[in-house]
Amino acid sequence: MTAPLSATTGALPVDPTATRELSFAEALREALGQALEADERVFLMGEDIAIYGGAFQVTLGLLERFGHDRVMDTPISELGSAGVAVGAALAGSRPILEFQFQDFATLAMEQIVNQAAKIRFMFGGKCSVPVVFRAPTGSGTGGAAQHSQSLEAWYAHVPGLKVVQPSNPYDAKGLLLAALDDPDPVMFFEHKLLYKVKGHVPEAPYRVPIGKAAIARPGTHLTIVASAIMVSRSLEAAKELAEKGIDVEVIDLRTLRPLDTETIIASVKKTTRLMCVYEGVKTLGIGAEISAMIAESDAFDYLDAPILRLGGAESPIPYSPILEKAAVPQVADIVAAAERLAKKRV
Amino acid sequence: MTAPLSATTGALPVDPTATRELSFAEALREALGQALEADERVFLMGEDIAIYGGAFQVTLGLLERFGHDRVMDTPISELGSAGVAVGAALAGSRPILEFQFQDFATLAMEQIVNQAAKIRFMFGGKCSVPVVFRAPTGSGTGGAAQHSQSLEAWYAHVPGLKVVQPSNPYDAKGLLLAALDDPDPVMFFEHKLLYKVKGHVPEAPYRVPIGKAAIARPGTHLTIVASAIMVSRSLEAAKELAEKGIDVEVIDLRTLRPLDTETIIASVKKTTRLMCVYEGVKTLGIGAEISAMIAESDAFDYLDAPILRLGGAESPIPYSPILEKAAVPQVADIVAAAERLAKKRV
Amino acid sequence: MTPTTHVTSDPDGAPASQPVNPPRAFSVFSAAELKTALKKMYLIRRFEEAAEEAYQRGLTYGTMHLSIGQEASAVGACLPLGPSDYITSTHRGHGHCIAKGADPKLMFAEFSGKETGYCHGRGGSMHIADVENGNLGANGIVAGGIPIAVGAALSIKKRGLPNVALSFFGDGAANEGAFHEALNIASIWKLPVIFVCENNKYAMSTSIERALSVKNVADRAVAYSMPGVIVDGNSVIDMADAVMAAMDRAHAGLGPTLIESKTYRLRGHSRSDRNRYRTREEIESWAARDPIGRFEGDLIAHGLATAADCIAIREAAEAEIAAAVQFSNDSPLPSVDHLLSDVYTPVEAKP
Amino acid sequence: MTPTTHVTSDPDGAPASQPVNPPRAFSVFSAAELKTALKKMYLIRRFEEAAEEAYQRGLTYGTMHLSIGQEASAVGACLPLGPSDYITSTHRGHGHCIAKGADPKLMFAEFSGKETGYCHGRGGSMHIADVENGNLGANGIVAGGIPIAVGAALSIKKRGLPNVALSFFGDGAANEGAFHEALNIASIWKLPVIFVCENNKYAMSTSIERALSVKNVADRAVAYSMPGVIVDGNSVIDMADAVMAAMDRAHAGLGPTLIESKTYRLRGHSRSDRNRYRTREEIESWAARDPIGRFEGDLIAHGLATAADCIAIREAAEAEIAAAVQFSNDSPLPSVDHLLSDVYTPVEAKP
Ligand SMILES: Cc1ncc(C[n+]2csc(CCOP(=O)(O)OP(=O)(O)O)c2C)c(N)n1
Ligand SMILES: Cc1ncc(C[n+]2csc(CCOP(=O)(O)OP(=O)(O)O)c2C)c(N)n1
Ligand SMILES: [Mg+2]
Ligand SMILES: [Mg+2]
Repeated sequence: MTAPLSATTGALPVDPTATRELSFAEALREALGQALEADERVFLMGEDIAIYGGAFQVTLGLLERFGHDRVMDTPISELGSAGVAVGAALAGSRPILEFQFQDFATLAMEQIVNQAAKIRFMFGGKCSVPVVFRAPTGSGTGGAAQHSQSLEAWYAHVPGLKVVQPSNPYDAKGLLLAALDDPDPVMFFEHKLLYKVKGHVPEAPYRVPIGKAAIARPGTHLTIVASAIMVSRSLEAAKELAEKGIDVEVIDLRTLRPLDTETIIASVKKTTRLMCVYEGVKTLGIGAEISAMIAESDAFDYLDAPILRLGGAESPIPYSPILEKAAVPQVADIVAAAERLAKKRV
Repeated sequence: MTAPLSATTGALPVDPTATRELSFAEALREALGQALEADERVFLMGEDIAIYGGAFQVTLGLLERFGHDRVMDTPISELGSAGVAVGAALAGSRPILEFQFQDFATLAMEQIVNQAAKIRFMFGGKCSVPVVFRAPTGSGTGGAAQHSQSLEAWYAHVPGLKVVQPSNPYDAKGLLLAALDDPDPVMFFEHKLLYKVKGHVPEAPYRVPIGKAAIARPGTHLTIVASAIMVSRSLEAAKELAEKGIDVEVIDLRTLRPLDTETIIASVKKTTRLMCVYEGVKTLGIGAEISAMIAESDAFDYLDAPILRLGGAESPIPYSPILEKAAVPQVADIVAAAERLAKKRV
Repeated sequence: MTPTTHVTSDPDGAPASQPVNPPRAFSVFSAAELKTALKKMYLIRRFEEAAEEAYQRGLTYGTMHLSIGQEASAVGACLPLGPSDYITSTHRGHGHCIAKGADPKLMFAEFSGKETGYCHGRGGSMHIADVENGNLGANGIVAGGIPIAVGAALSIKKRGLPNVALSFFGDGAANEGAFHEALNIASIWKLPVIFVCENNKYAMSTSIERALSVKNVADRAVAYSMPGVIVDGNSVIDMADAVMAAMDRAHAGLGPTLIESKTYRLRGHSRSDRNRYRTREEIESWAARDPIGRFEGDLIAHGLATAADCIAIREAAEAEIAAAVQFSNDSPLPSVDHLLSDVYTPVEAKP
Repeated sequence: MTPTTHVTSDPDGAPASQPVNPPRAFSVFSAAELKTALKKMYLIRRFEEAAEEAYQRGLTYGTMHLSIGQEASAVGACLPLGPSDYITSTHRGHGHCIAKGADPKLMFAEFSGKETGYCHGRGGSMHIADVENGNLGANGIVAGGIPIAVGAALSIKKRGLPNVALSFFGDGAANEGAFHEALNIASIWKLPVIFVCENNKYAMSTSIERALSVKNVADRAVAYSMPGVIVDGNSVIDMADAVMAAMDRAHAGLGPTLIESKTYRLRGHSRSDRNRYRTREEIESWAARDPIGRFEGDLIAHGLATAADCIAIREAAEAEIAAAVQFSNDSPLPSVDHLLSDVYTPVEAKP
C-alpha cells in the first residue's frame, strides 16, 4: 500500500520520514476513536460491534473506552437500524452504522436510498442527513455468494449518496474522518482482504477529501483505474508490466461518487489507453461508468485503443476457492489484459 | 408505438393487416389471464391487485375470473412477499409478484438479489427459481422522489436475473408471456406513462424472446439505444431529426439483461455514431453499460464521434411538474443532443 | 408483560365514546388551547377539501391521500406535543402536519409544486416536512417513518432532552418489517417514542381482516413488551389522554407505547380509488361519527366554547385556507436552473 | 387468541426435562426409526467435529457455524417429516441437513468446495441444499429462509398436498422484518408451515436479553394469532412431539405454529469467535445437558436400545463420517471452465 504521492491528488502532506504503521482495520479504529472523542454527537451502531468488536474487529476495544451508549450493539435488524440512524442524524446526532457485510445492506436499501439519500432534496434543502454507513465488501474469504458481493455501483447510481472505498490504511483513516465531517450520507466500503494490510498512518487526525482520486503510480503508457483491493493488485501488475516495458499509471479512485473525472481524464489524455479494473460484476460495475464518462469526454479523441474493462465475472461469487479466484480479477489477469491493451491500436 | 419491424429482430411474424388494438395495461392483463388459464401453477400476488385491480389497474377483472386463490392480495410486506414468491417457485409453483411501485422493491432487494438471483448458482444448478417480479417504473405522474425511480440498472448488474422493459403493448404481452416461460427470475418493468398507450396486440398468445432487441426505426446516420418510454420519445425525435436531414436508427432494447450486444454493435458499425437515451440516473444507468460495451468492442473502431449519453439528472425525481420534466430526457432534449452528436467528429 | 389496554371496545372494533376515567386533557389544556385544536381540525378539513377541489379542477398533479374523517387522531395526538417533540408522518400526512403546527400557506404551495412551498416544490404532498419545528416529514414509503422516529428518540435520549418522538402510521404499516424492527429496538433501548397507529380499517383496498393476523394492531404490543392502547381515534380528548400517558412513560424512562387509534377515512384511498372494497353504509355510519362535530359537542358540553365560537373558528379556518390557496396560486414555480442545488449540502472547504 | 403454551419452563428459560403428557413420539416411531434418529445425532456431531478438524488443519476455507449441542433440535424436528415435506435452514445448517436425510459424503465434499458436493462447490457450508429431497437450503442471510418456507407452504396448499414446510431459524432472526412479515402472511393465509426458532441464547455475541424485547421468542406468537410453544430443544422426543402437534394443526388447515426450541451451541459462533460474551460456567452447564447422552438415556429407559446398541450406532456414524471425509479428499475441485454454467437455466429454444 502506498500513501498518496502528491498533494495535488488531494492528500495532506505526509512527513516522508514517518514510519508509524497500522493495519487498515487499526486505522479505521483509530479514526472512529478520535471521532468519538472529538464529537459527543458521534456514536456507533451495528451488529456485534460492542463486545465482539465487529465481525472484522474494526471496533474492538471501543466499547471499553466509550461504553455501551456510544458503541451500540443492535439486534439483527438492518432496515430498522438504518432507519434509526437516519432519524438520529435528522435529530442532530452523528451516527455511524456498520453493516456486518455489505450483502446485508440489501435489507436496508429502502432507508438508504429512499430516505437517507433523498430527504435533503425532498425537503427542499432544509436539512441534511449526516450518517455514515460502513460495510465490509468483496470476495476472497470463502464467504460465498451471500457474503462476498461488491455492489458499490448500486450506491454510486444514487444521487444524494457519496460512496467511498479506500485502498490503504492511510486513506481509510483520512476518508473515514472526512465522511464523518460530511453533512450528507456516506457509504463507506471496506474490502475484507485489506483489513490486515499495513501501511503508514499518522496518529493525529487528518482528512482525505471525498471526491479526489489519487495517482497511486504515475506512468505513461496506459492508465488503470481501480479502487480498494484492485489498487494493490494493479500496482503489483504494474511492477510486472514495467519489466515488460509497459509503464502503467494507476489511479486509485478512493471515491466512487462523486467521481473525480478530472484526474481520470487528464491521465487518459496523457497515456491514451484506459483500463478499468474492478471487482464488482463487469456489467454495470463502476468501470462501465468510467468507460462511458471517457467515451463522451474530450479524452475520447486521445484514445489510441478501445477502453478495456476487467470486472467481476457474470456470476454470483462461488464458494470453492479455485472458482472464487476465477470470478474476480487477479494480478495475472491484469497483466495479461494490460499487455493486450498496450498492443492494440485503433 | 410500433410493433417490431423485422423478424430478424426477434419478433414473431405479425399479420400486417391486423388492427386489434389494446392499451399497454390491457395487453399485460391479457397475458396474465392467458397464463393463468394455461397453467394452473401460475398465480398472482401483490398489494391491492385483487379487488382494486392494482394501482395501475393491470390486474383489473382477474379476481372475478380466477378467484382469490389465483389472484392474491398481500399485506404490505414487500420483503416477505418476495420471499414467499421465491419459496413457491422453488416448490413448483409459478408466482408473479407485483410491486406496487418499483421504489418499494428496495424493501425486497435481499430476497430478489441474494435469494432469487443466486439460488440456482449456489445450489450447483440443481434447481431454478421461476418467478416474475413486475413493477411500474419511472416519472411523469407527479409521484415525487419515492414513487418515480428507474432503478433498472441495479437489477441489470445482478447475474442470475433477467431484466425486461417493454416499450409498447405488443412487446408487453409477448415479453410477459416469455418471462413466464422462463425458468429463471425475471424482473419485468412497466413504465407508468405507457399503461394507457395503445397499439396492435394479437389475441392468441405469443412470445417476444427475452434478450433480443428490436430495431424500432432503421436509420443510417446515428444510432439511438433506448427502452420503455424513451423509445417513443426517441422515435418522435427521429421524425423531427429526419426533417433536419439526420436519419436516426432507434434500437429498442426490450431486455436490459442479457443485453443484445449483437444488434447494438451492428447498428453502430453502420451508423458510426451512438447515443444512449434512458430515464435512470445518468451515472451508472443502462447507458453506461451500452457505451462501455461499445467502447471495448470492435465497433469502437467505427465510431466517428464520442458516445453520448442522455440520462436522468443527478438528482432524485422532484415533485413539481416543471422540475420533474427537466429531470429526465424529453423529446426536445433528444433532438438537440442528436444534432450535436451528428455534427461532432473525432 | 404489560397487557393490552382496551380503553373500551365494541365488537365492531369501534370504541365507545367515553373512556372510563375523567379525561385528563380537560384539566391540562386551557379553553384557548382546546379551541386552537378545534381550529386545526377545521384547517385540516378545509385544506383537504381545497386539495380535492384543486385536483378536480385539474390544477394539481400527482396523487394525494386525504385525511378527512381522521382529524381528531392527528390533532389529539399532537395536542400534548411541544415544538421540540418530533413526529414522523405518512403518505396521508396533511393532517399531522397541520396538527404539529405547520403553516397551511407553505403547505398548499408545496402541494401545488410552488417555489414558496415547504420543500420548494421538490417534495409535494407526500413529503411535506418542517424539520426545524419537529416535523420529520410525511413519507411516501409505508412504515418508512417508524424507524426514523425511533432514531429521533434515540437522539433525544442521548442528549438527555425532555422530549419524545411520535410516529404516525397506518394499519397497513403494521405488517411491514420496518414496524417490527423499529418497535423491538425502541423497546430494548427504552426510547422515548410513541407509536400511533391510525387504524382506518383499510390499507388502500385491503381490509385489516384480510391482511392483519390479529384483531387489533395494539394486540401486537405484547410482542415488544410495551403497553398497547386502543383509543377512539375520532375523539381529540381520548387521543390526547393516551398520548399524555405515553409521554409520562417515556419521560420516566420506561420506553415506548403503542397506541392504536380507531378511525376512518371518509374519502377514497387516493385520487384513483373507485371504492370497490367497502360499502356505502359503512362510510355513512362513520360519517355520522364526524370527529369535528364530536369535539365541538365536547367543548360546548364542558362550557369551554359556545356554538357561536365554533362557527367563528370554522370561518377563520376557512378564511385561512382560502388565503393559503391564494398564496399558492400567486406563487412562482421553481426554476429548472436550480434542479440540482438541493441534492447535496454545500460544504465549506476545510482548511 | 391461542395462548403461548409453555410446556414447562424454569426461571432460567431452560425447560425441565419431561413434558407433562406421555410423549407421543414413543408410540409413533419404531425402535428402528428412533435408533436412526440417534445415528443422525452422531452423524451431526461427528460431521461438525470433522469440519472443525479440517479447519484447524488449514484444509478448509470460509467460515463455518457448528451446531454441536443442538443436535436434538434438528433431529427431533425432522423426525416426523417425510421426504416431501420441506425445510429451510440457516447459516448453522449442517445439522438440519443431516436430519432431513442428506448424504454426509456430498455434504462434506460441498463443505470442502469439491465438484462432487451437493452444490458442485458453488455453495459451501452456508448453502448446502437438496431441493429434490425437500431441503430448500441453508441460508447465509439471517431470517432469509423464513419467507421462503412460507412460500413453499403456499405452494403445498395450492396443490392440495398433504405436506408441511418447516423453517429453522435462530433467536436473532426473530428480530428481522422478514420474520414478522412471513409469520403474518402464514397466519392470514392459514398455511401449513411450522416455524422452529432455535433459541440458543445468543445471536453471535448478542444475548437475547440485549436484543429481544420479549423473554421468549414464542411470546411473539400471539402477535400472529398462532400457538407459541416452548420446547426443551435438547430433547429429541419433545421436539418431535411439538412438531407432530404442529403438523396436525397444519394438516387440519388451521395454519402455522411457532415452536421455540431452547437449546445451546457449545462451540463459538463461527471460526472467528473468541467467546468474549459468555462464561465458561454457562457453557459447561449446557455441556452437561448433552442432547445425545440424553436421548440415549431415553431410549435405554424405554427399552428401545441397549448401551451396546448405542455404541454400535456411534461407531457406525464415525465410520460414515470418516468415509465422507475420505470421499471429499479424493474428490476433484470444480473446473474454472464451468464458472458460468449454473447462473442461468439452459433453455431449449421454443419453436
Ligand atoms: C412500502 C410501500 N408499499 C406500498 C405502498 C403503496 N401504498 C401507499 S399507501 C398504502 C396503503 C397504506 O395503508 P395504511 O398503512 O393503513 O394507511 P392508510 O392509507 O390507510 O392511511 C399503500 C399500499 C407504499 N407507499 N409504500
Ligand atoms: C441479514 C443478516 N444479518 C447479519 C448476518 C450475520 N450473522 C450471521 S449469523 C448471525 C447471528 C445469528 O443469530 P441466530 O439467529 O440466533 O442464530 P445462531 O447463530 O445463534 O444459530 C449474524 C449476526 C447475516 N448472516 N445475515
Ligand atoms: Mg389504513
Ligand atoms: Mg442464536
